[in-house]
Amino acid sequence: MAENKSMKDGIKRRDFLRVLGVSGAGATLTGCSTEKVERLLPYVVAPDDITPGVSTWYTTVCGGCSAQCGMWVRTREGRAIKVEGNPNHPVSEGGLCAKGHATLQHLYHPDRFLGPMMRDGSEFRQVTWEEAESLLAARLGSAQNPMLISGRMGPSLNKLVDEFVEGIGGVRVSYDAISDAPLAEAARIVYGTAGIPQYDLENARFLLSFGNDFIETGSSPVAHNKGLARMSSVDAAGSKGRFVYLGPRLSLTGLNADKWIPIRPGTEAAVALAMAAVIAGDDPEAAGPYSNVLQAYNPRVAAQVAGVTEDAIFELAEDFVSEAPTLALGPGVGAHHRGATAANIAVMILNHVAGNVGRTVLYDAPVNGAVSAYADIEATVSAMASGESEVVMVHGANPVYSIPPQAGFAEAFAQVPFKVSFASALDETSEMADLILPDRHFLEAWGDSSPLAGVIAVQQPVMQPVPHFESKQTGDVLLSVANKLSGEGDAATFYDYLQEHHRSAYDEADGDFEDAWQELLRTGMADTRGEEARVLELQSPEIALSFEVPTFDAPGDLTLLVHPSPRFGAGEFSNSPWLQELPDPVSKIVWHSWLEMNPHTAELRGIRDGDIVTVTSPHGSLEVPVWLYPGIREDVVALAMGGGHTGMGRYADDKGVNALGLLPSTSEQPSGALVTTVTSVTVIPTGENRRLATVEGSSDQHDRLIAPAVALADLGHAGDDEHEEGGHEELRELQGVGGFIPVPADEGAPTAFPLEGSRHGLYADAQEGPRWAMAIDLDKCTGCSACVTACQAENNVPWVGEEQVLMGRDMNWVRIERFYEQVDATQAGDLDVRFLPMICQHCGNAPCETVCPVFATYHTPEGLNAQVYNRCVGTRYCANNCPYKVRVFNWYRYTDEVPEPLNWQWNPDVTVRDNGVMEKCSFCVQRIREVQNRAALEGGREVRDHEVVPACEQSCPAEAIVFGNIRDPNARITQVSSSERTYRVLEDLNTQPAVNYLKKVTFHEVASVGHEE
Amino acid sequence: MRKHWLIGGLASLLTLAGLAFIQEGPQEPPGSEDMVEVEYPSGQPIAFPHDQHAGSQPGQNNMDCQYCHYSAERSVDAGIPSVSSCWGCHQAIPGSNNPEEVAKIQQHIQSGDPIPWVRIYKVADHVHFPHMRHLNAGLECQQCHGEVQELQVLDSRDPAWGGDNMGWCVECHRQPDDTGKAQASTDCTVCHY
Amino acid sequence: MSLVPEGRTARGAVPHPDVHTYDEVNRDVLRALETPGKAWWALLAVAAAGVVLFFGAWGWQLYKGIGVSGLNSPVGWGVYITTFVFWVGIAHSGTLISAILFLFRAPWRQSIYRAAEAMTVFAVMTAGLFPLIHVGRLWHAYWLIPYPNSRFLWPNFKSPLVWDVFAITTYFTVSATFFYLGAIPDIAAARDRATGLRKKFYQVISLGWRGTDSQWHHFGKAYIFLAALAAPLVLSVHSVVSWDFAMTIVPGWHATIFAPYFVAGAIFSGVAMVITLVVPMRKIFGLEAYLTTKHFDAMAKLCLLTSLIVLYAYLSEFFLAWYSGEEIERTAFRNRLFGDYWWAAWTMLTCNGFVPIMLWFRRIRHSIPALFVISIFINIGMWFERYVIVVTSLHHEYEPFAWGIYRPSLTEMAILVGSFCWFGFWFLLFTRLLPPIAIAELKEVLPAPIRKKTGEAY
Amino acid sequence: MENATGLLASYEYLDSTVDAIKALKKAGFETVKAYSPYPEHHIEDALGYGQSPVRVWTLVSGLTGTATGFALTIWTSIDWPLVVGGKPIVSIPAYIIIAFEMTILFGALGTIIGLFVLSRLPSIKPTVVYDPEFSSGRYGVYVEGNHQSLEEARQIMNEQQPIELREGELDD
Repeated sequence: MAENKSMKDGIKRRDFLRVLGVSGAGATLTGCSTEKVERLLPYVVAPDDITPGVSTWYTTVCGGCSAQCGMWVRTREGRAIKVEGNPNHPVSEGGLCAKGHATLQHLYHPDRFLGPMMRDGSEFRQVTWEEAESLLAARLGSAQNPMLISGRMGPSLNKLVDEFVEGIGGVRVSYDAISDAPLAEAARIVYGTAGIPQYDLENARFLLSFGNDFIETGSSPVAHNKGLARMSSVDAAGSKGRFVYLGPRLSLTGLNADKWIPIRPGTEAAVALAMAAVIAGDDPEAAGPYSNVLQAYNPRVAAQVAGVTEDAIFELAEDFVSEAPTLALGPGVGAHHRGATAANIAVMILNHVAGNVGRTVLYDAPVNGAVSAYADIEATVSAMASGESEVVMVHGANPVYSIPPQAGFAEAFAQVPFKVSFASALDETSEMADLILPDRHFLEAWGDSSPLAGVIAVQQPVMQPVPHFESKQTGDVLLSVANKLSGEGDAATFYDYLQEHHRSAYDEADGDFEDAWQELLRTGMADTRGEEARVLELQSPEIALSFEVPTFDAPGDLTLLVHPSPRFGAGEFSNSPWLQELPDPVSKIVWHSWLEMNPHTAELRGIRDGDIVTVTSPHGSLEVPVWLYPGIREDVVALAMGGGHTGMGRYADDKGVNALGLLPSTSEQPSGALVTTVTSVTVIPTGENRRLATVEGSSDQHDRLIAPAVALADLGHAGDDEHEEGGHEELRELQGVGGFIPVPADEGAPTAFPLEGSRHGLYADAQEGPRWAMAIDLDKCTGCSACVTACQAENNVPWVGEEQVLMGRDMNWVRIERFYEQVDATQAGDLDVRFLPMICQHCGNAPCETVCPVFATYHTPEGLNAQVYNRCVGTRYCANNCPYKVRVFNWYRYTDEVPEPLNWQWNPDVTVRDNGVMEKCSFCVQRIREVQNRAALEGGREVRDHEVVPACEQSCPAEAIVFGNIRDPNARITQVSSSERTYRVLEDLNTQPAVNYLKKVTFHEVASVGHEE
Repeated sequence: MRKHWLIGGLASLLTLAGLAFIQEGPQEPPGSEDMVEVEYPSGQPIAFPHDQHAGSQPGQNNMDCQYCHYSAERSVDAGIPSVSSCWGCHQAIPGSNNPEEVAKIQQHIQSGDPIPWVRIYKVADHVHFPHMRHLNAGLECQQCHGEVQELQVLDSRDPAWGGDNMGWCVECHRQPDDTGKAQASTDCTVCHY
Repeated sequence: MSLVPEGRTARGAVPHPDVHTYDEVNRDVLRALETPGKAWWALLAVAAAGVVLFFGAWGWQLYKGIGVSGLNSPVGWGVYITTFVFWVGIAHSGTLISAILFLFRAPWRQSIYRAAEAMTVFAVMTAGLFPLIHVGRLWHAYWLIPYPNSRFLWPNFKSPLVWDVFAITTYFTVSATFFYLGAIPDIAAARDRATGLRKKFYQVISLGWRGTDSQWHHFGKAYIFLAALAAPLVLSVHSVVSWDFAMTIVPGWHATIFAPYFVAGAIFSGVAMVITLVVPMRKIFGLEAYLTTKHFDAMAKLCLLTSLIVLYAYLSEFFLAWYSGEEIERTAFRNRLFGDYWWAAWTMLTCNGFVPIMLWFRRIRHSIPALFVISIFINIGMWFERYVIVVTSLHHEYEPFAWGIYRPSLTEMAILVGSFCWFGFWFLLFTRLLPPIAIAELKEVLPAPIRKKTGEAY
Repeated sequence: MENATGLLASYEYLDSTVDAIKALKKAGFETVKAYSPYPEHHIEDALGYGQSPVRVWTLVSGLTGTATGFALTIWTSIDWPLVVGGKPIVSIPAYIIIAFEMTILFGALGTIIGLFVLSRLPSIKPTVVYDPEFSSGRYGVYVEGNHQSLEEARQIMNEQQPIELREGELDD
């Protein structure tokens, strides 16, 4: 990586190249520029920290969600072109999710506001910041109880906003579309602590999730994803943590479980308490003040309530003690029903009696997640409707969209005389505003974050504001407005305010603040957490608790689950074409919404895949196509949030449906969170059918050696393959060509046929060169799809839109395949779903190479399967002959569709492909070259192991991907590839791929792949 | 009589076979649409004399190329001098030959607009040319760009420059080094990715 | 010495008993070149319209991108390649009839081979366009041709596509030459009858042929050698085309049987196409005396034979898929019969395997309307055979998660229809400009006029 | 008509033609030319033709094609060696196909060139010593000689009752 820059008054020094001629950024394959003369525009004053053509990296904090992962941002000529996880950051440890990558598109989004806007009739009129601020000041000066509705923000801004609201004598309402309030409330009731407990998934050996989708939503998806992967992967001792999922529907998290207990919605409390009761046995004090609660629960009752067998619960309870350390997670943001807090309390009691508090459940550094109460918003609605608040300001939230229409927020908001929005881009709320003061994107602005108590991270601007948009950081706006109100002299900048905030908190004993500040900017965060793990005491609840199964609004024979989307959250990410075209990790559908329904249920009602149905709840009705999903209970249907935008922009509007339309405006008691699993629905076919825009061909492996697994019991028994899929001989490099072949177990193995090619041509010179190879551990891969978007961002992979995907033309270089082996929604049992990231296998015997008539694809001496775009004629012969189907074709000049300034994100090191050429994964050859160039400049040293990191490996939160030079015996890739679980997809074809997969490890026996019957 | 015909015929056959090996002239690379086609020196916003700056003749300043093209040794891009670096010297030096041109620099410094230089040397957009690797390998700028220091006006039609022709690059990469191997890789992905 | 020449058949065996003198041959055949009837003009108009459609659609595709087709991943080849192979196949019977039957001295060849050769030439002209139509970047397609260039780059001679380039161009050159050479004496005949501008035209293209002994002498030899070269070429070309598929690892493509299988199929479809073309030609130009049931009977038998070979190929493919025990192979062929494209497979089997069985019956072989209908069935069937091979094999390949569906687009259909018009256009011009039946060769099998009724028997 | 050097007779019957030619040959006429509407080998026999040299053209050009095919494929592979599918840089089996096609192509073109060269084609310009009927039904015999020998020829030709007999001069 290039050096991390730090800067004092960074903004001035981050000048940038107005036109990118110098770097040839956004280079196109056949430079079809319309102007005859190409201009080179140099800097007027050259910034001393930017070298044209050399990347500069900055640390900052991801503003995507409440997890606040640390980021490294790669900039070229002053443009941010790629975001990556900060390896030093305690939360993300280098990983980043798909949403995180997509924040880049919001930075350059053409739907951002060009500048401050004032309502002029039905239109908006752009005004100067001076006008806008004066206007706001004026209105605030006279307004009766102004209100500020705000989403999540960093500590400094938070403090400033509080002071500001206090200054104008207004009220502040904080609102998070997705909130962990029930969990926080439960923690407060049970332990009297504030904030969300931290979970140590990594060290748990037995993990229980009561409908908690922790790797996709919730307080910290990336960290939890990493934790789960580490926990569930086989360690040196050959042991592996076990993960059981209890819930009506398998979310992405659920799909990664080893066992699924499909309990009825809302019965988590019963099961958890029954387990606790079993564990507590006849010890009356085990559950302290809650012991009496446990009396009322036993597996028999729970089993009846939850619709599972009594034994299943007993077994769980026993394992939960025997397989310590264990960890149970209560219902998360995806499963908020009317008893969510109670359920979380029940799970806390379970953890407590199992002695997990202080071991896997930590309250030392609570997570500062999103915990606002929906109840507050309900209050504001009435306030607005009554017209008593004359000015309402909205920051970092889109309540008009993300609140059930039932709440009547939009109507009430319309009543407000003067509505102010700080949104940087159009959304349903700002659409209604009278004044828009576009905030900066977090990559252009100063800020800070505290993901965990005791951890401080600074969000620094990595570039000048995108010149298309006259945005201004809300902090600065508030300061100058406050200034106008008080009539004092010049306002301080928010940067000063921020720094002051940290200086005041800083203990000079630890050295000079300036140095500390520089260090903070360089590393991106400061960690002052204590070491000791506290064991807390249960407190007796100050309110009456009911653990009964919550009620669901009738009528309707199917319970409706409305859950945040792994791609869009509650809809704040919907306007990103990357995410729209990212196949949903569960359904593999893009661009539109779908209703998940169990195949049996569908069969009974004569519903087929893609049938459009009318879903009707007591609160609303909408039409949506059905997707048949074996991973959902027969009495449940599910809809994801994030669809059906009406005023968010070109990529979000009219894509799918807004599930909130079916929900009542009800808040859970006592936490006050919005309940999403709350109503039953009727589902009636409209008779119409549509093809689902899915990238899934078949979810069945058809007995092919694609994603095999090995039973844990069979590990270490190399040789006897009886319980095992495929062979797992020791790996040996295929001489010269970069493929890998097993040492022959019998005659006729590939080694019996050494490749001629290895003795010819460039290979003859390159025998000593590197051989690039990759290993992907399917036991770690959770299918989260972060790599897909990372790759798209790094390699200028275009998006093609719903129509093209329907034609089977999606362009992603990484295809996360999802195969069902064993999914049974009718009873508790083993769960076996295989995820497999399929990329170009860079075969040693690549079938695609031979057939290309013009050598546009061939094998490089470094073992890459090269694709030379400018040589490609477009016969598509290579794609036909690729058994892995990883080659994608530019059917049109898709990149022409990319509007300014979204194309500013393009990676100048990667050619933008033209109409009519083939493309595919290149192992990020541009990164290989970058590192090799650097090594050459540094005295021609060797390239170090782990110095070349492809975008997918860098991004992978699960650390499933390893890349390197297999020639180097000490390289990680060589170590990993020599695992007994290593195999190559479809290796019978003797394509000898350079990508080695490591088999998934299951607890149950797995049938072996039968190539002959 | 017949023999005579026979010989004639064979000759024609051989010419037929020979036809296949007629050398084809260097052809325009893709992207050559944006090669510059303007008459000099009026094409450039400022009549910048390279010889005056870099030339070694008496009265010329014999400056090092990389004084202005500052990133050539550490970056893929050679770098175009910022207006301020021009001004750094020209504040003091009004320019003996044509001060009115030098005066333009001041205007740009004041207005803050970059100087819209016209690009002369351009390789196709799908070619990645790392300047630093070539300088590092001991190449002189002149080997590709010609005797710039002797030219008042640069011209992509300079015989030394062949950046619009892949064969020109390959010729050099192919040259055997002392071990007899090609001195630079001719693997496609060295430049094309 | 016996003066009965070999190659001269006894009167009885001559397939056209109602033709007697040399003069009437000239008269009847050359009549076709005179004022055309309404039918001909009507057909030409249709064809011309189709040609416009053809290039219109192609232009549209060039403007928008290959995306206007229905192609996708995994189905990278569709109607275009299907039609390419179809036309290459059509091209085969022509040279087969003229070259191989010539070498074997088949008596029924003379009246047909001119039309058949013309068909060959135009079919190759049509087929040759499709690789160009289907590439993503037509403007770079010339990179497949080996020519010294400033990049020092050459095509990949290991790629079957490059073999194709060589095979198709060679085939076109040779068959066109062969066609023209055989026509020269007849053009001379036309010249000697024509007047005015037409005479000028024929004068030039007849190259001043006079039918002198030395010309006939060398002509005969050259013709035999060309035939001898063309015969293996015919067999090689479609083998090479079949290797486009057989050389890959795609289940359903990767089969050793492909070369003979394709060649047989090519002859099958080619002969059927000859029937389809000759029947109306015979009517329009009143050549019934020259194209008799004997000719049709012979062609029908050839169809029958090749159809049996093709059917055998189908069955052996299915059998081997089952017998191999290779699950992926089996799935591919199960999918062929019962998968998404079952209708294509069954059309193929019906038209190519079952319908021709009727040709066992002499009555059907001798009923020209019946043959015409059957030949059309065969043409359809053979197009679908290629569609089945190309599309069904690709859409369900090794990687189940990447399975997909392909739906041809309107553009592709327009180009498919247009290609028939493009072909028809040239064929119609041919029937008006060149003697549609080989005059000179026909005379070879007519009894020579003899004055002496006594003495040596001729 | 004093210094005419050629006689052209057109016959209706094959045997008359053949007999006329034989007689003329017997009478020692050097240049006897025959016209026929189709390749009539009786006439060739009568004129005593041997093997046509076209075959040499075919052979030589065919072999040239083979050589060219192999040379092109092998040399270009070595000129810039790129490994595809782990196959040898020079994969002879694949190149055989190219060589084969080149053989046929060159062979065919060589044959045609040979034919044109040998039978003096094309020669567009018309000549008096030709009868359009030759391309239809009649045979022709043309003989050259000096004044009195032509008288002899005239007799011999008349014996076979020509449809027409006229003097003329072949221009080549």
